[in-house]
Amino acid sequence: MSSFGEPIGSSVTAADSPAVAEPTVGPGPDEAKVIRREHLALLLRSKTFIAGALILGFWIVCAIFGNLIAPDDPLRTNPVAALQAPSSAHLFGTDTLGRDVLSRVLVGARDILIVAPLATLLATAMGTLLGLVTGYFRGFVDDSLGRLIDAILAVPVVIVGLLSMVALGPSTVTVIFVIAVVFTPVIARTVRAAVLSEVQYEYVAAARLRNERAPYILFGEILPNVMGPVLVEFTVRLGYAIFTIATLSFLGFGIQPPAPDWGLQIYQHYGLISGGYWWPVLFPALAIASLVIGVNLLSDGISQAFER
Amino acid sequence: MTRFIAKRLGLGLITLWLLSVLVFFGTQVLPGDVARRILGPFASPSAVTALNKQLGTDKSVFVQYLNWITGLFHGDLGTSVATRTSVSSIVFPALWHSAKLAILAFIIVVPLGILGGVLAALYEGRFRDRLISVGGLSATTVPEFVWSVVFILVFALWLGILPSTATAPPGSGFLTQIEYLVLPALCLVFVLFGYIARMARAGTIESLEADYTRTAVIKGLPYRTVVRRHVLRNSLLPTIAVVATQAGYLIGGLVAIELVFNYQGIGQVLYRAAIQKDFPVLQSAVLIVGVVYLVATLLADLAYSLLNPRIRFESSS
Amino acid sequence: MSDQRQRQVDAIRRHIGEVENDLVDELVAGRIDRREFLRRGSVLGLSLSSLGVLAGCAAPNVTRVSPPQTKPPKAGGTIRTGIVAPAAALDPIMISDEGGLAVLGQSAQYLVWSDKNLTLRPVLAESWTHDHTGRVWTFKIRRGVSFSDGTPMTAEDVAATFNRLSDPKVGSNALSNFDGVLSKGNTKAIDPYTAQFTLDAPNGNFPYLVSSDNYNSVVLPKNYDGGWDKTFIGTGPWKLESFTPNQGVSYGRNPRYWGQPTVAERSEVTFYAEEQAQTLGILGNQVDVVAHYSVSGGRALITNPDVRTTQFRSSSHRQIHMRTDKEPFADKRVRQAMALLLDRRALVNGLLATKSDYGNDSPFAPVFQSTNQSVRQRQLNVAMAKQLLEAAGKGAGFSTQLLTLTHFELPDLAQVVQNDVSVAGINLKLSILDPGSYYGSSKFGTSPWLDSTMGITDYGHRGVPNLLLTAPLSSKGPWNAAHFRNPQYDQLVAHYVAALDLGAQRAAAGKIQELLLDETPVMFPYFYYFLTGARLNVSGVETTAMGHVDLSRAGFA
Amino acid sequence: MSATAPEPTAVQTAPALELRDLEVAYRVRGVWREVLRGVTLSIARNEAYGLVGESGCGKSTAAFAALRYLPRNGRVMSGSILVDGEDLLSMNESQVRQLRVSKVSMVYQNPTAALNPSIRIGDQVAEVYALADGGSDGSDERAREMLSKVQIADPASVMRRYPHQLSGGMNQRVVIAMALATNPSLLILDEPTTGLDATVEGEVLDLIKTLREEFETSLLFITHNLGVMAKMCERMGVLYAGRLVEEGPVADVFDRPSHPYTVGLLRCIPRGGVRKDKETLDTIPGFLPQLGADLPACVFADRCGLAEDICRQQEPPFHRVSEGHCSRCHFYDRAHTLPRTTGAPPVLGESARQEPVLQARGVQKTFHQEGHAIHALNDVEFALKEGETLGLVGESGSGKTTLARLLIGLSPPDEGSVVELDGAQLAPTVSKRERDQVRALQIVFQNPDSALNRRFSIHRILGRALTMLTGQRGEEREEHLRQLAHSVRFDVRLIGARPAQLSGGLKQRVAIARAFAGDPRIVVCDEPTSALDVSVQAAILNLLVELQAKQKVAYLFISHDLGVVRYLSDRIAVLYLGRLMELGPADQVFESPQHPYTEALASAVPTAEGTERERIRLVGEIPSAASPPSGCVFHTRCPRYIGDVCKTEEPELKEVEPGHFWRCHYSAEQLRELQKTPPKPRV
Repeated sequence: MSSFGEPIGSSVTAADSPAVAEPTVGPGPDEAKVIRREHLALLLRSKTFIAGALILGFWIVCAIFGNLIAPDDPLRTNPVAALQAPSSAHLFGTDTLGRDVLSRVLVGARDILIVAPLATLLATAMGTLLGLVTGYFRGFVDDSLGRLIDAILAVPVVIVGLLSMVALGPSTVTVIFVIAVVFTPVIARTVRAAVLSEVQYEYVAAARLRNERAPYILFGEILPNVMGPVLVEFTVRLGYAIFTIATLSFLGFGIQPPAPDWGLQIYQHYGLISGGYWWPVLFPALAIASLVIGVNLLSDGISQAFER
Repeated sequence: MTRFIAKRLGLGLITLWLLSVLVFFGTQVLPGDVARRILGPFASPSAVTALNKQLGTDKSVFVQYLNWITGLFHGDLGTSVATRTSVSSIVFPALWHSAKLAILAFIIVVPLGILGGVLAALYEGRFRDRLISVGGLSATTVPEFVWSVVFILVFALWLGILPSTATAPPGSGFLTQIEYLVLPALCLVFVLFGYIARMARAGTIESLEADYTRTAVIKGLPYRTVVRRHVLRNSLLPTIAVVATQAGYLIGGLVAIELVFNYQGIGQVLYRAAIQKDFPVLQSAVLIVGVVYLVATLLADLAYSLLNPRIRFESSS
Repeated sequence: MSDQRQRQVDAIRRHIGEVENDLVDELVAGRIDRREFLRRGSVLGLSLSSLGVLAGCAAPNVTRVSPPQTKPPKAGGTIRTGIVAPAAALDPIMISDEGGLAVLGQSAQYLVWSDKNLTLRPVLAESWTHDHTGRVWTFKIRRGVSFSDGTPMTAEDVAATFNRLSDPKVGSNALSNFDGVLSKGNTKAIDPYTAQFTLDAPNGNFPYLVSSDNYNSVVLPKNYDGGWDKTFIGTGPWKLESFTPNQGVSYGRNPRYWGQPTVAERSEVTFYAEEQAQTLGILGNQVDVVAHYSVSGGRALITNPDVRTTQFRSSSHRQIHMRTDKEPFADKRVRQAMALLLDRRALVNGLLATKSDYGNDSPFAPVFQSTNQSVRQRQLNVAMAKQLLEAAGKGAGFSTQLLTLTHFELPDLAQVVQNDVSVAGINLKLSILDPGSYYGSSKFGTSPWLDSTMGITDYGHRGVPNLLLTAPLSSKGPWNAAHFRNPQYDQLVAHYVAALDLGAQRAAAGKIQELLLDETPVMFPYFYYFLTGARLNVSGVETTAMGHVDLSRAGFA
Repeated sequence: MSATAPEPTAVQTAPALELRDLEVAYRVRGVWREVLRGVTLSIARNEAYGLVGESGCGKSTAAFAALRYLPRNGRVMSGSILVDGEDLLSMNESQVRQLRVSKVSMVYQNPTAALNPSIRIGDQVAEVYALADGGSDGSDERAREMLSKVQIADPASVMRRYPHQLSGGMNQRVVIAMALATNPSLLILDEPTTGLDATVEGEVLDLIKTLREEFETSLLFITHNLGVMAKMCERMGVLYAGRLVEEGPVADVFDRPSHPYTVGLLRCIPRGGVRKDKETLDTIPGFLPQLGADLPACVFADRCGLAEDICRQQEPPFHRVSEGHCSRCHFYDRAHTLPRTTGAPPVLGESARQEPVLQARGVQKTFHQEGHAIHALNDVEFALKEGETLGLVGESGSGKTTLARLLIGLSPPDEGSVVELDGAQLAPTVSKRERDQVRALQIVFQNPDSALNRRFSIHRILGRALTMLTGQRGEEREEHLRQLAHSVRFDVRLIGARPAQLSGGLKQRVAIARAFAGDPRIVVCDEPTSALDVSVQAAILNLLVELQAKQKVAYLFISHDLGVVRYLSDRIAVLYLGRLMELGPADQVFESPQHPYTEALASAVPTAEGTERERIRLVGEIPSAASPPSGCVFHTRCPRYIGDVCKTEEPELKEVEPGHFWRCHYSAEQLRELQKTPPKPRV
């Protein structure tokens, strides 16, 4: 109610009030391109973005051309040559089955870089849908769905993952599904908040005043305006997805052998570090860390650019 | 105020009920036969059927659900089919273990996180900010087991200054227990820091840009005073809520850490229960974790509204 | 040999039965070495004293095995032992896992102890004899033994214990051992210190079934009715101090113990959910002993200077079954080819770091004395494998699923197998389940384990091959995942089980081994050693391949 | 009024504030954009200096520069700022702080946001004293005094409260108290009353006036409202595009504006009770230049009707028009001859049909919050004839907007309320209404930024509206769309642009076009111009009139600006606490006799002529709609309060003159008599 009250009045001097000033742009359709170009320029000037892009880029290359880059077949076991320390022959040493760790780390990027984005994308799609609906139709729908979301959120991610993996049997598809299920509520929350502030805007009322049906208002009118938060949320979630997938693999419920998945490699070898066999653990660990950090730098850069 | 609490409690209960349904029927789809799981693959079928009857795991799902719920109302969490001991005797000690770890971690990370977040906010966009927020976020999203493994490698095995497991020998004193918990707690600190810092940062930036901060500056208050008196007061409120929501993760989300450090926390209980198809433990444990989470968030909301006059008075007037 | 000695020998030989005399002849003839003589003799119930005398007539060329010389440990102290956490309730009747039996063995005891060389030592039984058919076995029960609660132990308790275990209604875990051997009510207490077993069929190896090898058979009070994990009642050297589920047990000396008091003052047993954690535990000096570790989880210990590893052969192994009734393995040539593609050398030296014997695709592990050594060992032979596949019309290779479970090195083994067979264009798709899902109901039709085309299953140690010959391979075997139906085989197995003297057993074994090599329903890649780790200052720990750990003589240097 | 304030005598000491060639720029998306382009002005002691100008002209920037408090992306490029003769730019941080403590302070709009939500009022005020004299203990005491100085009835209790518990007006008093606490030599007021209700605004302005005389403070008063300016200041400056284009004594400037821009501004606002049928409002062609845009030598040349080549080639000097009155225009002497941009008013022929298009009877609206009911609207009734404009005035909480939303069907009225379109009862919510009913009844919202989907092109916004309301498709629709754009004077070439790329005026035109897409019979205008600059406002008002003339559309025109309402409306309805207080022909409502509330309302409005009648003070705050006063809801504040009768019984809405209704116990005659003299203030 309050938001429809008396003139907010701030708009009168909005243009030169000291919170970061925006120009009142005069007419000229090409201005849109200009703004977009300026955004891009800003992105390219942000060091964090560049750094993130480079790291992520590297892993993407590995994911695609891994088998070409890899000095060795990441799957070829050679038990006799097990656990050889890093040497010129094997820069990162070999694992318990005598496989080349370097090759496995390089190729290992593939699974996670397929699974994580897919899962996050799915989660973002479902979460956005849920967020739109709960944010727009308040009342019963919102309440009941809200409760459900709470219920899901009340269980730690790993546990939900664990249960579903045990229930559905470990497989890449399951991983994607699980991550999606687990992240949907979180994203839904963010989107819902964004939607709540959108419906305050009168363009929504205006849409109703020309007899628009709810679906159009949701997807046609509101959705485009909450894409910003959604994008940022996606990049952030991507980081967490990698986190969760790795954890599931580490618990033996994620990506399955013989896939050279990083979390899996750590799971299979972390008991060995005590025996001085640190290489089959450390390198995958570093790989995960670098990828995650890369993604975060990227998302940070993006959100910076759009905040400005 | 009381209205508010009552409302939140009511909602909490509904959520709990939903959770119980989710959990129960969720666990029912887990494959594998309970008695078979207990007796092992090579036990004779007759033995298995006998045990299933004895455990009541041959009844229909709904009957089992009702039994479970009625049990809960009588404070009976059920009996572990794996260890044949009462679930409470397994879950509550584990809960206490996890709590100890969580508390230690909190004591370290909350001040650190807030400090970091506020610093980042004050230097928004500069290097320090990027360092803290990106570094923090990364530390957060690097899986905790990666940290655990690295820390054990360094502190327990190379330097040999800290124990590699978290369970202190029975009857050991307070300090010894702390000593054993330091490493896992450290992992948690790494995992939580970025998260809390991020929130503190957001809140601080928001109130730094608020009009009332401008007023304070224009009053001529020294910058420190402005930050201390006017900014933090408002900016740290949201952080409280966030910290609380982490309780859920801390109690039960730590499977990996607890496994690596062989710590008998609720996380490991859940993990083993899942592996062993120990439904009673699994269901009750998950539910309890849920309760912890909801209570924590409720408390957070209360604290939030108590510290925040806007809510305090609106609900009272 | 001196006349006086010769007289003793004759005196003994006059009292002992036919089978025993054959054994002595074999020894004299040098057909068996002294160690095997002792082992067999113990089974047949010859007293250790007379065995010692008779052993004297062994052929001079036989080398004597001398036990490793370590100076005895000092009394006192608390010995801290890490074991794999018991998977289920601590109920002697139900226990089915290593962790469980390890705990069981601390405070409870068996009639007979089967040591790591599979030699039987009397514990609660002082001696035992059998009739000429080998159907009726009579055990003399030790006097002056009482349970930890003070009640004296008699043959009554023994009888009650075994009738309980063989009662299908109780559904004990030992049923599979007694199935077709001992039925409910056939164990009687003739007098307070004599217990008699009347078997369903003759069985030359029966004493193993009342030994620690049949780990559920600890003697419990006749009125026992559940709740063991409250009391840990038994006749053993240790007495329960405190027990925390999922965490551990601590013991003190049992003041009523009939034998020598324990060396160490106290004993703390810690449960580890993950072998990895256990390894870190001993390296981080959280425990002094790890009762049992695997190469996959404890590789770090093998090379670690602070830890002494003791090892001995066991019959623990992995079975890689192939559905004989289904493509692509219906043709035995394909199965042979698979077995020929396995690089066992790489497995033993790499995967198991040489801590293992070679498997020869039959349950006859080198550790069993009945195993027929004359059967040739199957070797890696890719060329022949390809020919066989060619002949079977699978020259182009094929693709199928390989199922296994997350358990020790099994996933690794699966990956190696996958890799080994790939050279013949065979593409195995791995599917790795958690144990619960893998075994499912353990009934045909509702168990991935028993229904899979190809799968890898873990089999624990057994003192005698009997169960391993029947359950997984005989036509009616409950664990016959290979769906192997071969009347000839069933017949041979029956002969083997009935055979009382070693010669006959070896002969039967030979035939079985040859048949299995030809049919290859199941691949037995290796029988791995039992490894125990202890910190250098600890000695006197005795473990068995079954997973028992006897800490009564363990202490610090 | 200028008589009351001391005439700026020859400055004996340094001026309170002096800006010299001040140039300030903001860095936006990596580019430095000029906001102030060499502003020079000086404010003598005890002088009230006003700064007018439209959005983006740099008013506030100048103000904040005077405190050396620029946004993170702002920077002083050149020039100097002197406060009491001290150079602000050469000071170090602590000196600046001292200056803020003792010499300069500031009050700006949206007071509730300006106070810290989680600190008690008392502490926030006391803080200032604690600061001024190193945390002395008496600060609470002095805070209380100060609060009573700003005419807060019960300072003690207010001090214990939090900002969100006080009304906007009350908070503004607190802010002012804080600002004046340390008796500064310069007080900067940046739109201090924007967003406050008329009556409250009047009070605050009076307060400021009295206080500044008491404290002998110089004022820098920034506003876009010329009326306020006339009321408050002696001298004024007109800012345009970061340039001071005219400066002089307020009276002079208003009488003899000597810069085309000033002339334009003054012509834009409806003054002296002009009506839409008498004359059109003049407008200023073109757009406000955007921040940091390249401008000709004379920054106004592009929009100036008098501009010649010289204006673009050489920058006009600051010509002296008269004593202290200067203009930066080559043709300052004939600035007033600036040609009008708009022609004669359109002919608004009386509609033939007498029966109303829209008929509202017994309209009720009740909100339920945390249990207790709030009666936002109470038995409201009116009729709207074809082609007529009904002005709806009232303060916040009076229910104006609620009524609007309810009519167009965004929120349903209570049971029993009657809203008829052409005699047919309308469904409570829009989704249940016929398409023809929906298209017949449209709205223009206050804030086009909020009302237009910022992601869509204008083409899509209007196109969609046409499709939905008229069902047109394809070329037919395109054709109609072009007509529509043309009818609201929207350049078709901009049809592809997005709202963010358009100026506020253009956006509002689009919003209007959208409302007219389905040839509506009635358009509800909810504060359609209050977010716009005066020059733009004029254009929009003209447009509305023009459209009405063309299409015989009826307006329900909601505004808090009585001037605008009066200009546009045929009849006026006055709402107070959800009740219709007065309803009648525009002129009658504005002339005596009028309802006491209307009387007070009207008297509170400052007019550009500065010749306002004695303002009637309303005591206390607007009661909350949750617990309205008994009897006549206005009795608690009524300046013509009779006695218990007002407390006990609620007056009927009675027809006092033909077509003129009000809700008061007085008769027309009684009030006509009374209103010859201003009421004596109630206590």
